[in-house]
Amino acid sequence: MTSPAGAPAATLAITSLDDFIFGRAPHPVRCGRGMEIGAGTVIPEINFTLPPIAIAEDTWPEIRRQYAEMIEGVCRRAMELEVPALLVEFETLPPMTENPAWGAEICKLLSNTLGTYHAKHGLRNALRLTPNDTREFQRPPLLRRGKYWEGMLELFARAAEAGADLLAIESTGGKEVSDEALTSADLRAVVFALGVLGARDMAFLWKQIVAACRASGIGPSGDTACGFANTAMVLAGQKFIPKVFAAVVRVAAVPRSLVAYEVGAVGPSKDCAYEGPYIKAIAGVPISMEGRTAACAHLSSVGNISQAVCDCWSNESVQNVRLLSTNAPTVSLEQLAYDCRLMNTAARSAEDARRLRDWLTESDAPRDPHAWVLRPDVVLRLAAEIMEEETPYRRTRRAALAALEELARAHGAGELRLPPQEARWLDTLRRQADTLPEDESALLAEMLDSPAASKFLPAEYGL
Amino acid sequence: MTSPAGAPAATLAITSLDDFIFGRAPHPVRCGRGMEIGAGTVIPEINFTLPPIAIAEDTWPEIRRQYAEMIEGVCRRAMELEVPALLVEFETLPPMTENPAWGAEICKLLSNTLGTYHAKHGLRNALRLTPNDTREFQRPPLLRRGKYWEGMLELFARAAEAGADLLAIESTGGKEVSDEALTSADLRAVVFALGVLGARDMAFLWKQIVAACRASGIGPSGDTACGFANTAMVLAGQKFIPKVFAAVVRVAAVPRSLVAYEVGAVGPSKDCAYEGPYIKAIAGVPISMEGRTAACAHLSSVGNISQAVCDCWSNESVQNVRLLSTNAPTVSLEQLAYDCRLMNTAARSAEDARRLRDWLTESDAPRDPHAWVLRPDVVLRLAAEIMEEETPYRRTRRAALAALEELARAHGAGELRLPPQEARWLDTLRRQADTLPEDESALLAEMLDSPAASKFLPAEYGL
Amino acid sequence: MSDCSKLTEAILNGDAKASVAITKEALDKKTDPQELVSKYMIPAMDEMGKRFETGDCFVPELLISARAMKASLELIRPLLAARGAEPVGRVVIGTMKGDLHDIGKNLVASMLEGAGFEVIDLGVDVGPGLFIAEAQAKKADLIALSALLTTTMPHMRAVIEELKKAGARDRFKVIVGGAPVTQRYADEIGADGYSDNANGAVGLARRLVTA
Amino acid sequence: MSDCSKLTEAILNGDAKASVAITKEALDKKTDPQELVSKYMIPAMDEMGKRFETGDCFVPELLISARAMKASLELIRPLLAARGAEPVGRVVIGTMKGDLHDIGKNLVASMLEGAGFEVIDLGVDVGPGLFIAEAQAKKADLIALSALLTTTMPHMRAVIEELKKAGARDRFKVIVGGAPVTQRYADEIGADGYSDNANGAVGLARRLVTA
Ligand SMILES: [Zn+2]
Ligand SMILES: [Zn+2]
Ligand SMILES: [Zn+2]
Repeated sequence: MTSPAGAPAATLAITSLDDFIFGRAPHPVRCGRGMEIGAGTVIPEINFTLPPIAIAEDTWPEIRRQYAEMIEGVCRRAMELEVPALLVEFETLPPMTENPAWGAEICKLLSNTLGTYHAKHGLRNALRLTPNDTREFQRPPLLRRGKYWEGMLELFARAAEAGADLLAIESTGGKEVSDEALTSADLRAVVFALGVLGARDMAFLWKQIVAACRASGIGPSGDTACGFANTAMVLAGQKFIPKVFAAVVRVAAVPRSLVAYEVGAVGPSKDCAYEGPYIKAIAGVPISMEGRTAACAHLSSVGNISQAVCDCWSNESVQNVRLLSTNAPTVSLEQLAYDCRLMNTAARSAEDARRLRDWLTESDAPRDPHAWVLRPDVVLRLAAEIMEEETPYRRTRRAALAALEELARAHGAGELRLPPQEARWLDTLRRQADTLPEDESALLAEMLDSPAASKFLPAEYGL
Repeated sequence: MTSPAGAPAATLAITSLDDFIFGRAPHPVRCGRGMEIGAGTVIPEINFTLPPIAIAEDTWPEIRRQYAEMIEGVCRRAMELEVPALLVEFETLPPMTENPAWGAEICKLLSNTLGTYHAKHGLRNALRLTPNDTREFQRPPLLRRGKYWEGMLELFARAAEAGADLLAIESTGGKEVSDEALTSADLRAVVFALGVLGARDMAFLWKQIVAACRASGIGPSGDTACGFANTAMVLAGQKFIPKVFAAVVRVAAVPRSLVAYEVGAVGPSKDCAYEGPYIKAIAGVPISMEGRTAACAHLSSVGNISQAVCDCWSNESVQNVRLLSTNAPTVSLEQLAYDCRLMNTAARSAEDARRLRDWLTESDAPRDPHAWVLRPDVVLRLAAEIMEEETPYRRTRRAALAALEELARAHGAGELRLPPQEARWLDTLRRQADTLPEDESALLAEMLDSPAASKFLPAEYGL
Repeated sequence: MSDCSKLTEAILNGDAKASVAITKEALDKKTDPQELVSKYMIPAMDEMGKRFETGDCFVPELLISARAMKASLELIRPLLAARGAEPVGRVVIGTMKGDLHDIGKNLVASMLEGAGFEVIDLGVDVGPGLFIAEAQAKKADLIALSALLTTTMPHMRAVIEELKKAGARDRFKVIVGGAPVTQRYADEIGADGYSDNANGAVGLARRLVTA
Repeated sequence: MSDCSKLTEAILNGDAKASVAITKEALDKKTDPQELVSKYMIPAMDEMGKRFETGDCFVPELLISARAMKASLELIRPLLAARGAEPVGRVVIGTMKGDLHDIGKNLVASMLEGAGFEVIDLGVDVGPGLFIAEAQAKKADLIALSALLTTTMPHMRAVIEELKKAGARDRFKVIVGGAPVTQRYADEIGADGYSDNANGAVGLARRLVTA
């Protein structure tokens, strides 16, 4: 891998490809019981969830039993495999955010087991709580009021008491516009959803999360463009929309995700934020990533490259189903643990860490545009371009333009292979992107005058 | 990793650590539709099986549907992920060996889909058929006659017509003595079961398999010490028996597994033959291995090191259960495909392949005695010692002695960490091993005069 | 009539303006509206479906073709209705109670409209009662249920059970879909059909309404 | 009686010779045989069970202790039988029809014997009929079923169903185990207990026979 062309902007936390490696971030995060993320060691992050079951009073004992079984199996195996530390993510199910007492109860159950394994067996660990962004339950969503918002606020406030060490979310402001824009490959509307709506909601939401975390002494960790760029990635994986479009959406999602860190989030980013490398390069926070180990949750075209600069390595999510060996969460943990062992062994020498990073990169990048935009060198180059702009909207627009240009360049140079039905979309998208106004208010006025206006409430974005 | 001490014996196919890498074997195997194994590229090997279901006339349509679903999902994803080639293992379930028509029918179904994917999409592939060794259904087993043996013979004979490209087995001669020997940590009886009984059965059985394969033009691939050394490994993983004992059993299993290749098997060895690296070093055949990717089938303490010198990389076996993303066989395939991508990317330079091999090795070896005896340098050293002997029994005895010595040395030198309850077993086992007679007939006479004699029929071993 | 083949082309290109203009002209010339639909419009959407299946086009292209078709249909429908002709079928569609996902559901809805169905979209987080009430009120042929969460899948069974209780099970065909849903689950709860993709759902709906 | 504490030690060390010698001597001195068992032998095996649980010893050590205990028990049993005393319990054990695996089953059998149970081992590949016939013939308290294959698990349910048909379900406790078996499966088929390891199976068997 060669160094990025041109001098990176001074605003990047990581400016040299040599410093852009897995396990090490400019601003490590200490949390939980003896854990430090981004300080030189890649840490497994495990997430598990229930098999199909109704969440109700009468199923609650079974639900508790399931979570107890999952956390016990995972902790025991983590200890046996001598993981350097263990990050557990508890992503609530929607009824557990609507009824925060339920979410808090499971959180406490998990935290207690983690506490025991630390005290008895010295297992370093931390618990990340990720409430759902239930605001999107109604359309157009109320983002700053109403019962969903109040349930979320309550769970944020109770997180520390319930034993969480980190708070995260997969926020959705702007998704009400983005969803249809994705299936129509409408880049204009996507940029509006991310750069105008999404970025505004992020600023509002994350100020609240950061305040709740500061009040209770836990860590505001991170967010993800899951509802936007992962939706695009999955749709592209199913051949519903062009892969080049999904790749552009990924880069265009960076400025929106970045807002969380600008208002106080400290990382690690959410595992499903595949834009994480950009966040790490710009904000210097440690990132969690998922790839081939998350095949249990979704198939992927970036199974290796997603690992190249990760600080936590995750399985995304796995249901508690029985496999031939044991329960699936324990199986996931084992796979993460061995992957981390390999990375941490290579990382005994910085040069070797860069070698492994580059193999992970080269093994995926030429085959897929989404992989291409995750190349560490491409990330540094595009991140620098994005940060030449000042506002989220202008950054989002710039991100789309820069991503399109990079994909066209790489395809033209024969570095990135694209079938013809993909390649022709590069032009289609470029024509769309070129008409994006430089001025945010022009796009806003246009959108307020379009059918998309019926989908969102401007006041909920402070507009 | 340093070079092995002392000059390796001339009988090894691989004598230099530099030549002992993944993807490349001295005697590559061509098979199936455009596939070559061990010629420089690591190839994913996928194995899948039914979820709990009775195998009977009335469930047969559902069983066919399940296999059709599994092979279709796997082939489609293999094509999408651009695997260099795909090896599919069909391990029959016992009723399909007892009733060879059933086994042949499923084999044909799989082979047809593989043929279609090769013709339509250029997916290089091959099908390995692994009938069960059903002879152990009765105790003491009849190994050379009776209905079980006849069912096996019939399935061997029908394999080619049913579309198999390779034939394999997990043979069990001697297991009737080994089982109890393992739970009693009776090294003497284990050496007898492997070196005297097992080796004799292998010679008999594999001559038949090789003849059947030659008659029909398919490849006699390989065998495994699954019933012996994997049983020990799993029992040790559950803390039932000492891990050092299981590690010694692994090395002691090498001469028995080797017999298959001496009488004509050409590889790849069976994935679950963790003694594979020894086989590759001695016989030069390509080997299939499994590790962290087989966590769906069993947890492991050798999740990374097992990959160090593999030629095929396998998931062992996974049931057709539904995960959040898709069916588990497709998930396994994806994980194997990405692992192979990484290995094959590193292998663009032989020096880099050795680097990755060494990280895989170092990441596991110091933590676990079973991992230690799979270190490529240890393998070359112990393999050379084993091959100084002439007969399977003397090799087995020598293997046990050499493994014990190596483990004691590594532990003494602080290279291998062992808890005290493990370390004290090194002495116990050494005392047992030291009393093993040099003369095979002395051990045989002793065993025929012991309670173990009731467990096996000497005539079934030509004794 | 050779001009009408341009209608097919306009729909293939997703050119709603051209599609509407050609339709108007044809209707002015007293072309049989039913023939316009069955001979020129449906075949265009079938061709788009085929291109999609082979990976030669994507959903956005399908959607603009469907929009062109819909624009023409808006001219034709009143004429067909005046004759007492019905749409290909009427579908009530929605995402299950507790489920926030609507991309898959929206996709199916658009493609059903493109195929000539009348679609009543109930949105997300829809309880069994509303599905049944709307299906009865709108005299639907089909109820299409979408779930993206394993936790909301059980509500699919509830819809079918409630239909049975109301003695209305055989008045509607029920089809199900969404990432965690499988053919086996569909069979288990007694649904009439399942598809793992939007294009397949259209074929399924067609087969069911003509069955 | 202080010599008898050496019996505990002999069993802990797995020293069958010493265990038998001390037992003989104690019986010669007219020590109550029931007391020998409950005060010196069972506690020794309990201690071994604890060591195993904490990882301080392995199964081979458990087995030689169990063998020492068994050797002593062979001297004591006739005396207890003469008094009409029964063993701790009687277990019929085997691996399910179609299943070739017997290591787990053998382990459980040995440890049950070590804990004072009388064990009737039916081997591998045992059909439901044989389990039931033998349990009835030997007046067993417990039927212990082992399966290592998911394909043979369904036969566990068959044993319980056959017992019900024979009207004999409440005459035996049925316990199940083996790699693919789970507590949930045990509950589902109506077994009386499940353990995921041999040591746990002994505790389970004890609780069930004293319940
Ligand atoms: Zn996500
Ligand atoms: Zn095996
Ligand atoms: Zn296998």
